[in-house]
Amino acid sequence: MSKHLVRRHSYVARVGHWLTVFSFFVVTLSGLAFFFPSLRWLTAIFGTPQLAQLLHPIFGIIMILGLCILFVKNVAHAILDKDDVPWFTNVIEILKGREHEVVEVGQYNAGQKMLFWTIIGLGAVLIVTGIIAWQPYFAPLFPVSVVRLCLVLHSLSAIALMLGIIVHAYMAFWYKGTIRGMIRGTVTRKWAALHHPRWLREIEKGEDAHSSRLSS
Amino acid sequence: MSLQTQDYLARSGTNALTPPPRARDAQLKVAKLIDVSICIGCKACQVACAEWNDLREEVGFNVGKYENPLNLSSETWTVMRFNEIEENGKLQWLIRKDGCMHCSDPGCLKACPSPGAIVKHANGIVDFISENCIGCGYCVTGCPFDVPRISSHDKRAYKCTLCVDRVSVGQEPACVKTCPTSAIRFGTKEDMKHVAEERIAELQSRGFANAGLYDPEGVGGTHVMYVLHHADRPELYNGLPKDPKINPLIGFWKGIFKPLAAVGFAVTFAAAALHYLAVGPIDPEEHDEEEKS
Amino acid sequence: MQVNRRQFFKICSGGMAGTTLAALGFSPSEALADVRAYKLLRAREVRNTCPYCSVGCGILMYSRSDESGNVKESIFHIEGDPDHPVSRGALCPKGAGLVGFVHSKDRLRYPEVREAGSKEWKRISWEEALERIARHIKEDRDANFVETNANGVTVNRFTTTGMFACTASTNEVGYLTQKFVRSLGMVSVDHVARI
Amino acid sequence: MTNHWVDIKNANLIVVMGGNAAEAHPVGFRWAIDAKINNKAKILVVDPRFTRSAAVADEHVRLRPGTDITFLNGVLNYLISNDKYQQEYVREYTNASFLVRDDFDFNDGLFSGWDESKKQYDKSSWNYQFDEDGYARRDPTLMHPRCVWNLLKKHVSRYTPEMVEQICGTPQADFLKACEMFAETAAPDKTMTSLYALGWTEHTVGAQNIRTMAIIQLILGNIGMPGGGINALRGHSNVQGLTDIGVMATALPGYLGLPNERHVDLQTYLNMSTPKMTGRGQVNYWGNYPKFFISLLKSFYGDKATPENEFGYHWLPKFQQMVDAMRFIEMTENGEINGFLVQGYNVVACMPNKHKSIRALSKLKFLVVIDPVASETANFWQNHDEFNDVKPEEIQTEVFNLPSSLFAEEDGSITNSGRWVQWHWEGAPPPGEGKTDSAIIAEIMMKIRELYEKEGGRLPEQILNMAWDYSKKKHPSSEEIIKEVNGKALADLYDGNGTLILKKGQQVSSFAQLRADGSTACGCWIYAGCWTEAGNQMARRDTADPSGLGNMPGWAWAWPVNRRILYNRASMDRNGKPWDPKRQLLHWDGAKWTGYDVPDFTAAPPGSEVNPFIMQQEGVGRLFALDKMAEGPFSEHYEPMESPIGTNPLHPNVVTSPTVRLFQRDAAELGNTEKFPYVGTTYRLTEHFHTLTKASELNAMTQPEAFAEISETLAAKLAIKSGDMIKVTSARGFVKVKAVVTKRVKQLMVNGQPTEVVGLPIHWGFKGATRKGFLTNVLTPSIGDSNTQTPEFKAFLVNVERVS
Repeated sequence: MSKHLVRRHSYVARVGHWLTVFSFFVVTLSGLAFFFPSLRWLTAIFGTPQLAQLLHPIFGIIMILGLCILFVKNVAHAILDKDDVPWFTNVIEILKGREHEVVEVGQYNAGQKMLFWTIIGLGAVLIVTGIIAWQPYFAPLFPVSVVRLCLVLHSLSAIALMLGIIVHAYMAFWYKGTIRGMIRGTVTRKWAALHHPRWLREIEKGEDAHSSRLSS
Repeated sequence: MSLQTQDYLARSGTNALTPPPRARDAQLKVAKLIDVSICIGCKACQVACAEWNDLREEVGFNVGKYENPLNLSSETWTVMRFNEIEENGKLQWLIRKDGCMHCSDPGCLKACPSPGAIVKHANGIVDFISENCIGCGYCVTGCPFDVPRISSHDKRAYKCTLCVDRVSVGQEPACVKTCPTSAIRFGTKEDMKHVAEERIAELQSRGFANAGLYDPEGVGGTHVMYVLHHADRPELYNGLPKDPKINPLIGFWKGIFKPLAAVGFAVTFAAAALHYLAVGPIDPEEHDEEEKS
Repeated sequence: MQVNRRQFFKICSGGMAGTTLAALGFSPSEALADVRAYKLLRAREVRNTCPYCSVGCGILMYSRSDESGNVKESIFHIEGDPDHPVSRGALCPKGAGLVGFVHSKDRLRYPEVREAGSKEWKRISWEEALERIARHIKEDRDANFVETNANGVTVNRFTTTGMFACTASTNEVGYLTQKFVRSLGMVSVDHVARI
Repeated sequence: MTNHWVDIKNANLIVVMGGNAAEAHPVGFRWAIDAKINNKAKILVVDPRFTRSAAVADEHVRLRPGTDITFLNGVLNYLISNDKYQQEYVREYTNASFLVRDDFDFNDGLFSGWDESKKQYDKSSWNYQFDEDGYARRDPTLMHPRCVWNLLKKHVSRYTPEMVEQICGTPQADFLKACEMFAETAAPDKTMTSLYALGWTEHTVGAQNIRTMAIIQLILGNIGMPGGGINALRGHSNVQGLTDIGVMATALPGYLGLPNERHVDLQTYLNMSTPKMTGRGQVNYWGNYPKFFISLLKSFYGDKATPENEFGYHWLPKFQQMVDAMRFIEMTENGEINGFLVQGYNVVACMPNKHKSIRALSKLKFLVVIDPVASETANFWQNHDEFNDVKPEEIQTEVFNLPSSLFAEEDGSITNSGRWVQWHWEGAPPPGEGKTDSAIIAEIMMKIRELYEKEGGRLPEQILNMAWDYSKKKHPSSEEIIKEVNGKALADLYDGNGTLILKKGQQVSSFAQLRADGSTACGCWIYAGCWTEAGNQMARRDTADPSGLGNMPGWAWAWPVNRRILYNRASMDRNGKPWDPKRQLLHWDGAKWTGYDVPDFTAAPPGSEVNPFIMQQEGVGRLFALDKMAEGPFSEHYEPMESPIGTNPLHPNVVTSPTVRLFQRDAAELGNTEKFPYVGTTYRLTEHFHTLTKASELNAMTQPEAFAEISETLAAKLAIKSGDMIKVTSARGFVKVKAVVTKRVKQLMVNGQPTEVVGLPIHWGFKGATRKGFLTNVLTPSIGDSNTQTPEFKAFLVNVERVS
């Protein structure tokens, strides 16, 4: 491992992430067009609105597959524990950009963990409600009242997810150096030391053990 | 295909701020009146509907009742529903022609996300413009009468058009014309209400004290109305809803939720922007330098 | 008065559609684009009587073509005749589905024979069919004709070939059939009225 | 129908019994609904099942299939004993006052004259007492013990409400409610119409069912009245026309009879066929029989018919016994028939006991089927598993299938139930190589002629002398044929005053112009007037209704002479005052009767002794049928041949009709309650027309598969749920159908025992667009009415099992 860089995301995790991102954009654009008819023009990227309707659930499933990968890869690190308590108590300071001063974050901070569970939760709701409301294949199998509830829940969760993703993307944008981690898989040690010092220490501990093993 | 005409009173997926051109609304409202008390359930309306509209449902099976086709479908726009009730030793065979009610406040139109896929004509007819339909099925969930059906072949929504192609050249709908016992009538809504009054008076004189007109307020009235001998209990007629309304969930979904969501997006974006302006980026490189300095 | 109604109908469906459209809530030029095109506009309209029950409802049959020489006409729509005093345009489900009967998949299209003991139909020409049928009838008549009975009364009959007639066919076909059977001396004759 | 469809709107009570008008004639039934809405009429449905007619009726009363006479005689008993009849009408216009021979009697189920060894009646005692001039004796006071009225009263007195309940299973309260409804129309200004169909005719006592209602209608004064009458709702679109044209074993056009062996020559035939006047000063219109018959012979044989050769009389076949449909099938099964031509008649589906029909057809040498669609009859030799379990290789019948036109592909006229003869026009040619029916008949005819001309044979002149003067001999046009049917003058015709009525060659305008001397030709006298010098009357389309009573005299043409309501003179009293001023059809204008309908009368002025029923020898309606019926002059309840009670509570020694038509072989195929405990009955549904509409996908969609209707009690007993497959068996065979468990069929208490009815619609088979299924007529017995030989389709015994 390089002197400046540490590996943060495996290849599989990155593929999972970008697969999710891509399909999220596709379903979001079509979904938004279904939700806000004034945005009907968004469906033009699929060719026709009918194609958008056809592809929306399919990309939805792809997005859920991506999410599954992310879930498997990250679930172990996403459990909230007592080390996360200070993060909550200092959330204002964190928003002011002084996270590194007030908490010592591990692999993920509490906000990321919460976002993780939110996305997973909303994803689960979306896939279940989406399948139930999927015309003309599954919806006719359910009572109209169930389908109706599912459609409303689906749009509620979708909006919530979009808002969550906006926050997520903004955070990535705000913490410079984050995005390259998801593209190239590595982050700078500086970045890690700043945002995830506890995690960096653990990594470095591992590296030391590794190199001492090598040297011995 | 024109998407707008001056004769649409409402058009799905169309912003209230930019309604369809609708100056020509000083028009006679049409209505179909179905008098179940003289309906013999012969299914002539079903056949005439299929014939005129060139629909062919698959030949099905008998499942122990008279209904066939068993339910509405993309190829069956109207079905007779039969119900046997026995009260005080008197048997009644209640038969109701089921199909689109052409609501004045159509739940399907409200739920539809596709601009111009569902329109309400100035004469009251609610029609699906299939060209614009995307097959999402939202109309199915918006309808208080469980009428629209999505075709599994072409994935578009279908229902009774009130034979808009016939009405538009001055003819009556096919089912109305064919009805052997005049149980289905057609005319202006005012006239049909008047016909209904006479029928109700006649039914009351025959001992049906609760005879009445079914023109439910909850959906703003309908352009397909029923004369019922038991208007106090419409559910006897194979589950005709007593007080149909567009489900509040639809109201929320297509009503307040949309601006709320829009505001949500705006607020989120604004918050992010303002936050960025206030706090600025956190760049590990700069940080390093800051610390160094 | 029939002419009046027919003229009115043609006018309605054709040139003056606009008036009606406006009255019933459509603006002509644009609304037509949004509703299905009216399919009877220039179809040939022919009057007939429903062939099922004996109410005798009037029907209007619509066929494609203006009877020009190059077209084989085909009926594509049938609905009630509003002038008819009994039916006033109404048709029951049987009558409303008449076009399905006209175009039934079970319609016969050419003469066929099923030979004795065979398991299938064989297409034959009209000439062959008529030839064989006439021969059968003649042979049977010549073999079994009775000129006089035991008492010497002239009876001129033959019972061994019979005919059942159709009650959906016209009076004219009925009369022709009556002449046909009696001219052969046939007495084994009946029609569906008995049933 | 004595009246017609639109006229139903004038009724005050519509009795739907022996039929199911809403279901079988929905558009005709619109006028019943019209009466209900606009005339405050009531609808009474008397039916074993709660039908679609019952769904919109004011009252529905149940009875057991096959017990209509009991019910109606019960009604008669009620009306007579409660003085609910129209007295003046009964006295003046019926034979109530006529005295019946002293040796006429009815005893323990049998009328006088029964010959047990011959199993038939000597009907000589079933007649009036005649005076020295040959006219029937009368007692207008109706006091004489031998007058028809008192005999009728006595005959029906046994039909008490208790007896009705015992035999019909109709609760007394329901029965009395119905009686009260009937009774209301005894008022002169109230009418009842009777709408019946095959629910009455398809019984062993079918004709007597109708007679019983006719008696009721006569005593209520409802015959000849707008909104009244006895109205047969004929089954098929032109069953009326084909009957008028007489395409039947022993008939000729216009209800003339085919000569039989006793009619050794023309004069004998005419003498025996022309009825004698039995009432002083009456019309006895059938006295004109020779005019009609000679005109027919002139139509048949043209110039070849001369006075010298008795107008070709001997070219007509003379029958020995009536070979009607049922006897024909029986004879075919016996191997007595070699050839069979079937024109649009689905024999296998329509005749009772389908297995018998298949056995019969299998014995034929050749079968010719002329049909627009593939029928079970043409395909009877095909194996369709249990639906048609035959071995084709064993069937030696040569079968021809000739494609014919259907209604849309021909010009011509058909006659509706109200006797309206309506013209229709061709809209397209038949598909493929199809030909019109008339072309097919004509081509076969021409082929046979060719053979006889070339080769000779037995009596070729019978064939060659039949007039065939059509411009296209192989394709006679409908216009030419119907003009021939209408008839024309063969010489200049003058009336009694020497005024020229018609020039030679002109179309006659009425049967009154026909002559017995060979100077007129007419193919069917009652159709005279349908195509006159003024043109095609059947194509008229004037919808004007000057009377407001719905007669529409300018629409098409009704036989006879465009008369819309038969016996319309009876709508007024003897002095010409209408029984109900709101329903005045005719009035006397000082010289003749005139008005909104063509008078069914002569020019006899008001107050004359001429009675209104001018076709009758005595001019009145017959409560007592003389010798016209096989079972007796009054109607009597006889159990169906397969009776669920096995006895007749009225006379246990005579359970079933003594005169019933039953062949020996078929008697062996009758069942009893031990094996077949339930009453089966067959019927039509509104979605289908017999087995025709199953060829149409549009109709197949609406009732795709065979079913049977059973009561909730029977379903519970046999553990059957709606939608289960059940097996219905009779002594003739079995069918498997879906079960429809319904409240509309109910258990009845008959003769003290619970009786279940199994309803069996008839519309499916092994051909067509519907689900493949059994022909319901597998189950029905081959038994006929003794007057009409119509098979019993409405009451027989079955068993029901669930098919697991």
